[in-house]
Formats: sequence, C-alpha cells, structure tokens
Amino acid sequence: MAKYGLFSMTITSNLDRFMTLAIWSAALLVAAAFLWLLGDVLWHGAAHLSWSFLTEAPENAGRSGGIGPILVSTLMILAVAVAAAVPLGLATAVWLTEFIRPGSSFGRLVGLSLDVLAGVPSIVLGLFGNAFFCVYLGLGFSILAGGLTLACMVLPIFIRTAEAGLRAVPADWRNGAAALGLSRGAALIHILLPAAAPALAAALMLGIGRAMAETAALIYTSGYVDRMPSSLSDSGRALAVHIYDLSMNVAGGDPNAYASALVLITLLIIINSTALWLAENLLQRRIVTA
Amino acid sequence: MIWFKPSILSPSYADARLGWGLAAAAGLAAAILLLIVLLLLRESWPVLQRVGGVRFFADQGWYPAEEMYGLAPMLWATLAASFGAVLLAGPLGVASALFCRHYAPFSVARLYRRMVTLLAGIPSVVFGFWGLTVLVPLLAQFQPPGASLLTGILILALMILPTVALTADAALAAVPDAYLRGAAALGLSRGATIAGVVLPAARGGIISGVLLATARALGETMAVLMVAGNVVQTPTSLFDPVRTLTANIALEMAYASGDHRAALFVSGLMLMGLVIILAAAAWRLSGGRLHG
Amino acid sequence: MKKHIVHHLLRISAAALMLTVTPLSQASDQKLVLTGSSTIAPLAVELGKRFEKLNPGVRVDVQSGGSSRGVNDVRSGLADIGMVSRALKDDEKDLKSFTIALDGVGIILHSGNPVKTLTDQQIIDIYTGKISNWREVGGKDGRITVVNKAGGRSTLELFLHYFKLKDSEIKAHVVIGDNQQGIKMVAGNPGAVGYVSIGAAEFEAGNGTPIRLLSMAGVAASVESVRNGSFPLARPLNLITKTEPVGLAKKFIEFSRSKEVNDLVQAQYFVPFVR
Amino acid sequence: MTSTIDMHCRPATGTPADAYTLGPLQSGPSCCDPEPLIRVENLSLSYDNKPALAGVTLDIYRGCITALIGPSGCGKTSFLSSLNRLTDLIPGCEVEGRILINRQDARAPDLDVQTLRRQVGMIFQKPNPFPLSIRRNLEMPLREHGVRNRSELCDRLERTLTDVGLWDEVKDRLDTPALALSGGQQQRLCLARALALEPSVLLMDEPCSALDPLSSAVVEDLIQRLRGRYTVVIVTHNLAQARRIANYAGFFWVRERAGTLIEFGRCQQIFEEPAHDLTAAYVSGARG
Repeated sequence: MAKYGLFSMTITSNLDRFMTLAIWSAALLVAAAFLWLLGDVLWHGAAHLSWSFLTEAPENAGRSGGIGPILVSTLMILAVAVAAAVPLGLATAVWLTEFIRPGSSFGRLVGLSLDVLAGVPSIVLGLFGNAFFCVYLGLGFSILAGGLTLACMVLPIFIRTAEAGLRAVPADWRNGAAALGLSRGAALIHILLPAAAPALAAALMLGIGRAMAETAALIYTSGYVDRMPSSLSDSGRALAVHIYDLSMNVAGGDPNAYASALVLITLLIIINSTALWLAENLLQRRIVTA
Repeated sequence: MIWFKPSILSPSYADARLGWGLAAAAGLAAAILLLIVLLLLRESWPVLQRVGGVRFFADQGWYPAEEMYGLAPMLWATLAASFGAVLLAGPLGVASALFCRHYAPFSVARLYRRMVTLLAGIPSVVFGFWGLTVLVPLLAQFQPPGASLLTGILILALMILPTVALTADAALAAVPDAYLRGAAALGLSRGATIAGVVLPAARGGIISGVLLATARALGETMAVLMVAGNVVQTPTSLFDPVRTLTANIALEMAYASGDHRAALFVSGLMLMGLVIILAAAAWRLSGGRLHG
Repeated sequence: MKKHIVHHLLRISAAALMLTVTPLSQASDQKLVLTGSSTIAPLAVELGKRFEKLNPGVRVDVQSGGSSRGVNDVRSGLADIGMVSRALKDDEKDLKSFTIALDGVGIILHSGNPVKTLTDQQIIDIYTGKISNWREVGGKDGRITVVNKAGGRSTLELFLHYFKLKDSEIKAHVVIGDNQQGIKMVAGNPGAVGYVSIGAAEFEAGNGTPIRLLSMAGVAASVESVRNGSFPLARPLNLITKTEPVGLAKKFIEFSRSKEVNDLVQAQYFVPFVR
Repeated sequence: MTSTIDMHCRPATGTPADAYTLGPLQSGPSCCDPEPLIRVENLSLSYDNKPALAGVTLDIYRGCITALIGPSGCGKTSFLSSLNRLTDLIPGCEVEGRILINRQDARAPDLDVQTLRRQVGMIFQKPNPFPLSIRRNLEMPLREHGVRNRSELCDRLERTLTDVGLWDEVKDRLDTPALALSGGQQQRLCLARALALEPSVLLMDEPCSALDPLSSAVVEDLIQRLRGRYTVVIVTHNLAQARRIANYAGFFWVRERAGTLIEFGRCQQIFEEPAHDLTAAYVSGARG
C-alpha cells in the first residue's frame, strides 16, 4: 500500500515537473518575444523623443518635426468613435442582457451578426467606411468618417465585453430591485450599470486599444492630411497611419516611425492604467462588492 | 379601493418604452453588418455578373490586368497563415494564462498580465515594422527570401497571442474555487488538477477565445502585408512567400479601377464568407457566442 | 419611396452632424483637394504647406492612394488635382497633365553583393526565373530573391514597359507595395534584387542602409543622370486636372512648377522639373 | 377611504406591536381580520413546461403570519414569487390560476407590477442589499417611487431603521457601504428597505436560514413584531420557528413531480392535530 502510494506520487510529480517546465518556458518565450519587440522600438525610438516632437507639426514629409497635429487627429478620431460606439453599444448590451428572453430569435440574430461584425477584417471595414460614410453620406475624408468607421469596429468588442460584465452582476440585485417595485430603468441606472462599471471601463479600453492601433480602416476614411485639424470635418492622419507611411513610403522616415510607435505604445499604457485606476478607485467608492 | 392603478405614467410603461428604444439600438448595431454585406455585393456585382463566381476559384493566377481573377491561392494562403498562427498562439496563449493563474507568484502574474494586455494594444503596423526589419532578414540568412508564410505565421501568432491569453485567463478565473479546493482535497497534484479539472471547466471560454483570435488572424492586413512576401501562389512549404486576401485588397485597392476594383471587393466578400463560417462554427461549438 | 425617405434622413442627419462640427469661419475658405500617387503625396504635402503659408485662407488637402486613384478622382470630381507618377496613358489623354518633377527607377542590390552590373537581358532572365543563382551572372553562389512591385504601381508599369515584359511572366519571390518596403527587403536579404525610386535609394544608401544602385545600360543610376536625361528608366511626376486649370488650381500648379519649390522637390529626393 | 392604511388592522404607529403577539401555538385570529387579504385559487406553475406547482388554493389573512413549510423543491418559493409576480422575470415560467389580492386580480395583464411589488414586499433567503451606501439603499427605492422630500426621506430612514433595530448600530455610518455590514445586519437592512415603502404584505423566503443563530433570533423577533401591522407570508425550513411565530401554516409536498399544498390551517392545528398523514410525519420529523 505504502509502496503503491509512493510509486504513484513519483509519476505525478514527473508529470507535474514537465508541466511546470513547459508552462514556465512558454511564458518566458512570450515575454522574450515581447521584450525583444518593445526593446527594439524603445532603442530606436527613445532617442528621437522629446517634448517638441510631441507638439510640433511634421516637416519634410514627417522625416523631421513632430507629431502634434497627428496626436490631435488621433484623439479626435478616438473621441468620435467612443461617442458613437458607447451609447449604441451600451444600449445593445443592456438590451441583450436585461430585456430579452434567452433564446429569443431576434436576440440570437443580433448576437450572431455582432459576432460576425467582430470578425470583419479592418480593411473591409475601411472599404465600407469609405463607400458609406465618405462617399454615400458625403462626409468626405474626415475625422468624423474615420471615427464612425472605427465605431463600427469597436462596437462588437464593446458590446460583448459589456454584456459579460452585466451578466456577472448577481441576480440577487435584480430580484431585489424588482421586489421593491423598481422599474428596470431605475435598477439599471442605480445598481446594474454602476456594479458593472469596471467591466464597462475595461470594455471601453479594449475598444480604444484596438481603435488606436488601427491603420487599414483609417487610410481610406480619415485620410492622410497631417495638418492640425480645426474641426471634425477635416481630414486627419492617425498615428498608426503616420507610422505606416513613414516606414513604407518615406525614405529616411524610420527614426520618426520608431519614435511615433513609442508614443503610440506609451499612450496605450497610459489609457490602460487610467482605466484600471478608474475601475479600482473611483468606482469602488460608490460600489463595494464585498 | 384602488390598489394597483394601471397608468400611462407608471414605471412599467416607461420600461416598455425603454425596451423598445434599446431594441432599436440593437437593431441598428446588427444592421451595420447587413449594410457592409450589401455594399460589398453592390460593388462586386459588375464583375461577378460578367465573369461569374466560378472563375474566381478556377482561374490560374491573379492578373487582373490580363483578366485573370484566381483568388484560390490567396484563399489558401489566408487559411494557412491563420491556422498556422492559431496552432502556435493557441497553446502558448493558454500556457501564458495558466502561468498567470496557477504557476507564477502573485506579483509576477500581475506584471505578466499587464505585459500581455500591453502586447494586445501594440498596433499591427509596429508588428509589421518589426517583422520587416528584424524577423525577415533573420530568416533570409537561412532560407531566402525570408518574407514567407513562416514570417507571416510568426507575426500573426505574436499578434493574436494576447487575445488567446486574455480570454483564456478570464475563462480560468471563472473556474469556481470550489473545484480547486475539491481537487486539492482529493490529493491531486497541480498538474493533474489543471489537466483534469481546470482546463475542462474552462474549455468553453478558451475555445471561444481561440475562435476570436482566428478571426483576428484572418482579418489582419498591414502586418501580413509587410512580412509575408505577397506573391500570389498556393503555399507548398513554410518558406514560400504568400499573399493573403486582406493584403491583396490593401496592396491594390488604391491602384485599381473597373473590374479590377470590383474583383478586390470579391476578395472582401470571400473574407466575409470565411468570417461567417467561423462565427457559425463558434456558434455551434460553444453553443452561443464568439465572445466570452 | 420609402427608401428615398431613409436616404434623405441619413443624409440630413449627416449634414446636421457636419454643421454642428464645422466652425462658421471656414465657410469663406478656399480648399484644394489632391489625391493620387503615394510617391508624390509626401512632396505634395510639403508643397501644400508652403502654398498655404503664402496664401492665407487657402487649404490644400492631400490624400494618398495611387496614380489610378488620382485619375479616377479627377474624372469624378472628387479631387481638384490628381497626382500621377507616370506619363498619361493613351486612354487618359483627355486629361491635362503638368510635370512637377522627375524620378528615376533603379535596380538595387544588397551592398554585400559583388555583382557590379547587369545587362538588360540578364535582368529580364532574372525576373522571368531563367537565372536563379548569382553565380550565373558572376556573383557568389546563392539564390536570387526577386523583389517585384504589386500590380497597379507606376514603377511596375514603367519597369515592364522598359523591359517589354508582362506581369504574368515575372517570377517574383517577394511582392512589395511601397518603395521603402522594397529597400528594407533588399537591405535585409543579401541575395535580393529589386527596383525602386532612385532618389529614395540614393538617400538610404548614403545613410548607411546596405543597398547599392546598379547602373543601367552603362549609365550610372543617380539623381544626376535622371536630371540630365541620360538615365533610361525615368518617369515624370505629374499633376493632372480634368480641364485646363483655372483659379486656385492653376495657381497651385504654377507654384509647384516654379523654381521657388526646388528645395522641396530635392528634399524628397526627386529631380526638379526644368522648363 | 382608499388609503392603504386600511389594510392594517391597527395603525402603523402607536401601540407596540408586541401587544398583539399571541404566545406560541395560540394562533388565533384575534388580531387578524377574518377576511382573507390574499386568495389564491388553483394556482399552478411550470418552468419550461415542467410543472413545479399544481393546484394550490389557500387564503392568507390580513395582519397574520402565515408560514409555508415543507421539504426543499416543493414549490414554496415559486408560490411566493408568483404573489408579487417576480415569476415574470423568469424565462419560461408559466403561471395559471387566480390570485386575488385585496379583491383585485394580481395576474391581470394590464396591472402595474411595480405598484403591486411596492405593496407586496419581499425578503430573500440571502440578504441582498444593493452595493450602495446604507442610506442610498433605503432612499433610492423611495425616490423611485416618488418620495422626493428631503425631510420625509430622512424621517422614513430613521423610522424604518429604528423599527428593525438597526438605527443605533448604523446611524453614524449611514454613508458607508451596506455590504460592509454583517449578514444579520444586512438582512435587517433589507427588511427596513422593504418596510420603508410601506407595503401591506411582506413575503419572506427563508429570511433566517443564511444567518447565524443569534442574528436569526433577532430577525425572528422582528418578524413577530410585524404581526398585525403587516400581512406576512414566510417560507421556512425551521419548524420550531414556524411554530413560534405563525398564525397559519401551509404544508407543501411533492406529488407527481409537482409541488402541491397538502394541508393548510391554523398553526396549532397543523402542528398538533394534522389532518393528513404526510403532515403528521413531516412535523414530527419522521419525513422530509
């Protein structure tokens, strides 16, 4: 008996040792690839980074000067995308979680089409955005058209993540609210949405992250103009488009492409951390999930 | 004695109105897809009507200027690149998630998770840029031309890895602690617990994460365009340069007109077909959705 | 009918959206839209900036794409001026074209490659796959990686035209979209051969990128030989309009062809147009 | 007069509620209106076409405490939820039969369920205070039901918290999260939250079963004190508790895969002279 036990323990620990080794090496491999990539960008980009790089306009096709107007355009495009995607996305997510019976055919249809939309290649979205927003709606190459195209891209990600967040809110609170005779609207505003807020913030960040990194969908919608935009109807070059143009189309554009990539990554870190901080601090003050 | 007064102003009616409003929003969100498909169909209709759908599969090669519209090699390249990437990123991503949840010390796991989140946010252009200047020359030393299906797969794998890792991480987090305690109480080792309890319990979430990642790989454009070589041919080895459907659109759309342009919209339709098949597969497999 | 109402509603809401976001002050501004060749676009952006400075209240919007897009957009009226990095084709002769600069297309090799020159026939054989090892043209033993441009590019058309090849005859190993991708590809692969814009290649070679321009038909590939017209593979960079340009467009085209922008043209490594 | 005050057999404030409490087993209608406030006739309920409750008919008397006992899964909670139409929220749940509350059809399609639920409060097995502050837990539902007056809100807050014996414990930390309270405090807060809306009926679904014995005793005392002022329907697995507090008792059991009411009557009768063998076996601890 004891012998048998000992025997089986050895087997387990061998399997265990192998799994531990495999998982640690996989994790290290991923970390190494990541550090290599980030190190490369950091090494080449950091030298060109300065305050004036962030504020000045690009000169000489982007080889010199900075990325001031491009940053502004990028943020404006993001703002349009968020402003369009969040209300629509939130409404859809709420409807999918709180208002339809599971298995309702319209709900399934909406869900399926969102899943397909989430998989639509960004280049196809770019074609769509160009044909629909720029040409058909007559918005032309503009920040508005680019932002709306990105909104289409962000929407399914946002909806599905928000949906998961809302579903994770305990049913006890829904029943409690209903038993007090609260309307669904009131329950949503006072309890469900605040309780799901961290998940919603995470959903938003996921969306923004994807939107910010997007090139293919923007080349044909928000365009190529690197001037400081004065309104949403101006064409504005997004940071990712700028990086693409510098590295693929401008001789001697690499140093600034690296620096721009570094700025883009840094921005993403900042947005990510802010979202985490928001979720963890501000919202927790109103909502405590014990 | 009036107890429950039905009234237009009562909250139930407000709720009904809210419900309709939300349903309208959901309908609008769903309509976007319809709009996209209709638009693709409209733009590709002329060439579909003139040369028919079959030739896009049957033609030998893609020479739009010479009226040859064979998309099949690019379809195979797209599939090969995506599934290669998934094959690589799937196990690595799940391993990373397991590392975070069950192997790494808390502080390391936190850091690691932040790193993966960051990796998820790195623009595809940067991946492509890095691949073009670092990975392709490296491979070219051993197996010219360097730009190949393999580099495409590597870059795609790196790009979709965070998607797999983050969704798998969420799926692992959703495995009830009680299962773990139960397994521990039975004296199972960590490896056995993971293989026997944790992974089966998180299977649904992991599968949907992998499918989501597959969709991203199928749709990725810029990074693949920069590293995969863009030669229109059916890949026969990992070192063959290939062109994917997405890269085809991005490379030529700006230079195309007439039937050539319409044929590129057919590429778009074909991609949509792939995505719809994938979504339907996900629907079947996970009994519901592509996203957790 | 119903469809029309929906269309109208969509358009009205779009218009309303535009109104709310467009400051009134812009109503009086003059705007010039340029679209087309990605080769010319960076130059056009710089030209536009200087033009804006000289003419307050004027805005020049440049959208990159390709030469064919320039032609299409000018025809459809989407753009005031098109950018086309080649001579107009026979079926495009209805358009007016104005050369603002010249560019040469040169064959580039990795700088570690000992091959000094290639004859036209050798280049044709390499590009059609008849020669696949550098040994056959006097180099070291090693596979040749043929870098070709993607369909529709003016550079590709010029290259095919000069060597009298068809795109389907070329057996490429790598297909690239833009100049810099070609330069990076050749710089990263000692066995590669490609063709790119001479100005860009000269700049990159001068800045330490390991590439080398080959002379063609005995003429050294350089900005200088393009300037004096001796280099065989050269192309004009054109601005095109639908009809004889008037007003702002005319002013901009004249400005772009004037001597005062020579420094901008040279800064993009093109050869300034000499009248 | 159509005010809901009429529903109570005694004014809400004034004489201490304990005065009307009868001793254990002495259940009698002396404090209660003999007229049933709730009449349930032939109520059946199914989930996805699987019956859960079949043919329940019973009357619930005004101002009394009615206990529903029986083993798990015999439809007691489903029965409770159908009274305030919380069953509407459960997908695939079908209810048949008649429920009259105060002579009005509670299942009428045009009924405003929110007003119904305000009149018929509910306490759940697991305390479910909202993830808000203690104050907002009480005020938010009131505001949603149209009570906006600042002083009135404060007044009700203090009154109901005092009613449930929580005022002294929390008056200094009304703006701290309700979820930081202990389980027993949370349940009393939920009770206060329901009472603040001044309902006529209180449905309680095993309100003590998730609490430790001490908290459980406190909540039980509170329920005792509600007698007379409110009509209480309580589901409990604790037979001793049912015996201690209830005026009437109903015994549920599963028959042919659906829960059904086996016997209903005065508490004393159910526990001491049950008419049915199953009831006798259950209350004596032999079955269930």
